[in-house]
Amino acid sequence: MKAAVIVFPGSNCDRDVQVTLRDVSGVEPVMVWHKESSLEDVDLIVLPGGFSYGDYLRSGAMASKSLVMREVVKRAGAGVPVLGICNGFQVLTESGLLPGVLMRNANLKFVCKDVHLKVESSQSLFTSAYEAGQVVRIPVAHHDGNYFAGEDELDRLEGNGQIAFRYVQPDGALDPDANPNGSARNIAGVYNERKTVLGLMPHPERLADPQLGGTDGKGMFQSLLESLS
Amino acid sequence: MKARVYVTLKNGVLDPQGKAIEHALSALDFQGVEQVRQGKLIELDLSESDPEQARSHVAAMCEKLLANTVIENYTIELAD
Amino acid sequence: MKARVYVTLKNGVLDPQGKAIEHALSALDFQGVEQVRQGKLIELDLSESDPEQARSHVAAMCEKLLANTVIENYTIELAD
Amino acid sequence: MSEITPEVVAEHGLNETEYQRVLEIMGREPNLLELGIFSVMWSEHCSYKSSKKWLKTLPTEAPHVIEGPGENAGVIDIGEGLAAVFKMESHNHPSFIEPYQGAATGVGGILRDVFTMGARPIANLNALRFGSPEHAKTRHLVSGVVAGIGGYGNCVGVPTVGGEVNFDPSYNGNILVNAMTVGLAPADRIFKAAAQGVGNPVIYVGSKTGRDGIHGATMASAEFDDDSDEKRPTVQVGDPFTEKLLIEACLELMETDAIIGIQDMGAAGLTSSSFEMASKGGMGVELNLDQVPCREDGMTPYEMMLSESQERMLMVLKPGNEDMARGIMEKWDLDFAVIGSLTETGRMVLRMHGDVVGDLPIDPLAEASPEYDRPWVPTPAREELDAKDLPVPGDTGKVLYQLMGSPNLCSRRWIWEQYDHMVMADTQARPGGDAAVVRVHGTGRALAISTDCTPRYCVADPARGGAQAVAESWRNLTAVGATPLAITDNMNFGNPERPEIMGQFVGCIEGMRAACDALAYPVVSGNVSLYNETNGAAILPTPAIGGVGVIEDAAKTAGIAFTEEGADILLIGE
Ligand SMILES: Nc1ncnc2c1ncn2[C@@H]1O[C@H](COP(=O)(O)OP(=O)(O)O)[C@@H](O)[C@H]1O
Repeated sequence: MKAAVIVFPGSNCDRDVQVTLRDVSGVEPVMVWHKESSLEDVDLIVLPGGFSYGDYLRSGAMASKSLVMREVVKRAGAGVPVLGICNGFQVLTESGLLPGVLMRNANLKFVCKDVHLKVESSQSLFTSAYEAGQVVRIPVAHHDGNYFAGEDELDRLEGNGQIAFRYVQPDGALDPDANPNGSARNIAGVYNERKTVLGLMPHPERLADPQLGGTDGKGMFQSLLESLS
Repeated sequence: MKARVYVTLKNGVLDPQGKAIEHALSALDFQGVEQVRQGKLIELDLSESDPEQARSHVAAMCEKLLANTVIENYTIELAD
Repeated sequence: MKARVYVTLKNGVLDPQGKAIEHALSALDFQGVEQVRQGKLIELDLSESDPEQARSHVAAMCEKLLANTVIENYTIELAD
Repeated sequence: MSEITPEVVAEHGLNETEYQRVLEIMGREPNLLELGIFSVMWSEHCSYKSSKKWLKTLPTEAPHVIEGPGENAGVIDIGEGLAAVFKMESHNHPSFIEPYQGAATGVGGILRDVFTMGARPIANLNALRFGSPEHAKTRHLVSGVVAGIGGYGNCVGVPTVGGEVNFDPSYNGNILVNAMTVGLAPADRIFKAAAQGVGNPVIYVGSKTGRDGIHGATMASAEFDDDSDEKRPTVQVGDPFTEKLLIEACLELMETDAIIGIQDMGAAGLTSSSFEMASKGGMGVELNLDQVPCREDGMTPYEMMLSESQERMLMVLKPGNEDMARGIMEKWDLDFAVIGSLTETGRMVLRMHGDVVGDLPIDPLAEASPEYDRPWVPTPAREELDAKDLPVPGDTGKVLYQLMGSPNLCSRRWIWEQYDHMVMADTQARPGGDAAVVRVHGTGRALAISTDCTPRYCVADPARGGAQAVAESWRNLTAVGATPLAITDNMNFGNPERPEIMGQFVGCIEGMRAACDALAYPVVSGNVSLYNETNGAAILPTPAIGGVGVIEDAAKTAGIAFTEEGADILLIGE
C-alpha cells in the first residue's frame, strides 16, 4: 500500500501518521508539500492533523485552496481513497469532498483526551478490520470538531450509511455526555457517498502502538492495508 | 480603497461562539440579551480605486476564500 | 432592538489571522490587496428599546466581555 | 533626537551610578537610541545584576553536561549520540496584563531558546501560580493563561506534557507563568550564538518587526506623537503558525553547513541578540536598519532596536550561503533579510538612511553591566511544629474528601485536557503521574520530565524549601524509572532591593545548591524573575525546578496507577 501524506504549512501530525503507515504497511509513504501540483500514483491519500495556516479564518479553509488539493480532489473523483484526520477532516469539508462543517467545540475549549467511538459499519475500506458496532478507544485533540449539518442532510447521511463513527460511552451507550465537542448526533466521522473518502476528528495514529497505551487505532490502517494491497 | 466584509452565519446554522457569549453575558448579570450571533469582520486595503471593480473583486474573494457559502453569508461595504 | 458590535485590533497590534489571509489571497492570485485585518462582528438582540440605554448597556458588555480592551477597540451600532 | 534629561534616564530604569558608567563607556552623552540600548542590556532581565553573584554558586557540571548556563538553553548528553536541550523561562508580568497572549508568547519564547540551539522541541511543561481562587481576577487569569499555553503549544505541534499549579493569595496581583521546553539534537551538532568572521553577513529571519512591547519608551520621548498610546501596545501578540514555520525552516537550514551563529530575538529583540552574538564572538557589528523588515511605516531606529515582536531570529552565515538560506526561508513563507555584517572594531554601529544613528562599544557595555551584592538578611527560623501537638481530626474520611477537593490538591485534568499532550506520538506517560515520559524517537530510550516547587515550604524556610524542590524533582523522575540528569530553574521572587526578599533568594539558592550537590544533579540553565510585588507585598518565594532524566529502556517504566487486584502495597522511606 503506497500512501501519500500531504503536508500543509502548519500540519503537525504528518510525521505521526507517516510512522504509523510505515509500521503497518512496511512501505514508506511519500510526503507531499502543499505547493506541488502533481501527485505520483498512490493507493491512498492522507490529509494529516495539525493547524494548517494556524487554523486562521476557518480551520482547513486556506489549506483546501492549496495547489495540491486540486489534484487531491481530482484523484478522489477517480476513486482514490482519501483519509482526513482532524485538521484533514476540516480540509475535506472545506474542499467539498465531504458534507457538513466543523465548528468551534460547544464549550469553546480545546479538548485532548481519549474518547470512545462506535464503529458504525465494517463495510468500508477503512473499517473492515473492525466489527460493526465495536467500541474503540481513540484520542481526540481539537478546537473545532463540532460537526454540523442541516437536519435533512444528517438524515440523508444516516440513510446512506455515511456516518462512520459516533462518540459513545465505553459501554456503547449513545448519550450527550459521551460527546466531547457538541457534534450533531454525536458524529465523529463521515464518509462520502461511495465510502472512498473518510474524515474523522479522532486520531487513530495516536493509539496504534502498545507503548503509547493502546492499539485500537491500528485497525484503521490494517483495514486499509487489507483492502488496498 | 478600503473594503469591509461582514461574514455571518446563515439562519439555522449552529453558532457555538454566539451561544457561549450569550451564556457568559447572563452569568455576568447582563439581562435582556435575547440572542447573540458572532460573525467576522474582514477589512481589506485595496489598490483598486474603482468601486465597481473593487466590489466584484472582493465578492470573488468571498466566494473563493473569505466565506464558506455553505453556511455563511457575506456583505461588502466600500469606503473612500 | 438590535446592536452590532465591531471588535477590531488596535493599531500596531500584530494580526496573525489577517496576515495569513493576505498570504492566501495572493497565493490564489488575487492581486492588489495591500493589507488585511480580521476582527469580530457580534450581533445582539436586546429587549431594551431605548437607544441611549441600549448603547450604554452594550458598552458595558464590551468592556467586560466582548472586547479585550488591552489589544482591541470596539464600536457599537444600533438598529431599529 | 530628544534631550537626555535625568527624567529620561530614570524612565529608562538606570540609576545615577549606572548612568555615570554609561557616560564613561561612551565618552560622551548617549543619544536616545543608545540610552535605550543600555537600558535594556542592563535591565534586571538581561543582566541578572541582582542575582548573578548567587547563581554562580550553583553546581553546573557533570560528565553528561554538554552546555551549562550561558547559552540559550542547557544541553545534556542522553546517550546514543543525542542531547536533550532545555530551559524554563518566566512570562509573569505580561501574563497578568493579558493572560492569553502573555502566556502564549511565553511558550513561543522558550521554544525559540531551544530550537535556536539546533534541537527539535519535543515537550513543553509549565509551572503556574495564581492568587486565591476567590479573588475577583483569578478565574479570568487562569482561563486565559491555560488557553494561551494551549493555543500556542497545540498549534506549533509540541505536546504539553506536564506542569504544576498552585493557588495562594500572595499571587493575587502577581501571577507566575513559567514555561519549559525540552528539545532533542544530535550531541555533536549544537548551535551557539557566537558570531565569527569579519565581513560575514548578519541575517534576519522570521516575522516582521512592529512596535510591540517597547519598554519605557512611551513616556521617554517627546518625539512620539499624541496617539502613541494607541500605537504602542505593550502586549505582544503571538503567532504560533509562524513559529511552527520558523522551527521547520531553521531546522532545515541547520542541516546544511551554512550557519556560524544563531540567536533568537527574545526580550529586547534585536538589541540583545546582536550584542550577545557579537560579544560572545569578540566581534563588532554594523547593522543597516533600512533593511530590517518592518510591519509598520515610519519606524524609528529606537523602535526597531527595542521592539519585542515575536517569532524572529538573527543569524550569521558563512559567506556565499545567502541565496540558499533565502530559498529555505521563502519556501516556508518567512521574511529573510541581510541586515548587516561583522566587523573587527568591537563596536556596534547602527545606520539608517545613510547616517550613523548609534555607535556603541560592545564588550564594555556587555561586561561592565552592573553586578550587585545586595544586602540580605536571613529568614528568621520558624518554630517547629510537632505533629503530636495538633488536634486529630474526627472524621478522616471527611478530611480526605476536603483535601482532595482543595484547590492545591484537586485534579488538574481540566487543565491538561486543554493541552494537546499527545501530538508527536511519543508521549508514553501523559499528565497525571509523577513525571511525564516522552520517548526519544528512533531509539529505545525515553526522557522523564517534571516541574516542581512548594512555595509554602520556601517561605517557611528558604534553604529547606529550595532543597525540597530539587529533591522532589529528583523523586518524581526516579518514580517513573528514570535516572535524573540535570535541572533548569526559574527563580521567582519579590523586590531584591529589600533585604528580607534577597534573604529568601539567597536561602533558596543555598538549599538548591546543597540538594544538587548531594544528588549530583546540576543546573544547566535557568531564569530569574524579580520584583514580583504589589504594594510592597511580595509573592511567596518560588524557585520552580524543571528536571530531566533518562530512561534507557522505555519499556521499563512505572506509573502511578494500581494495576492489579490483590497486589501488595508498600511504603518505603522514612
Ligand atoms: N499546568 C499544568 N499543565 C499540565 N499538566 C499539569 C499542570 N498542572 C499539573 N499538571 C499535571 O497534573 C499532575 C499532578 O500535578 P501536581 O499535583 O503538581 O503533581 P505532584 O504530585 O508532583 O505534586 C502532574 O502529572 C502534572 O504534570
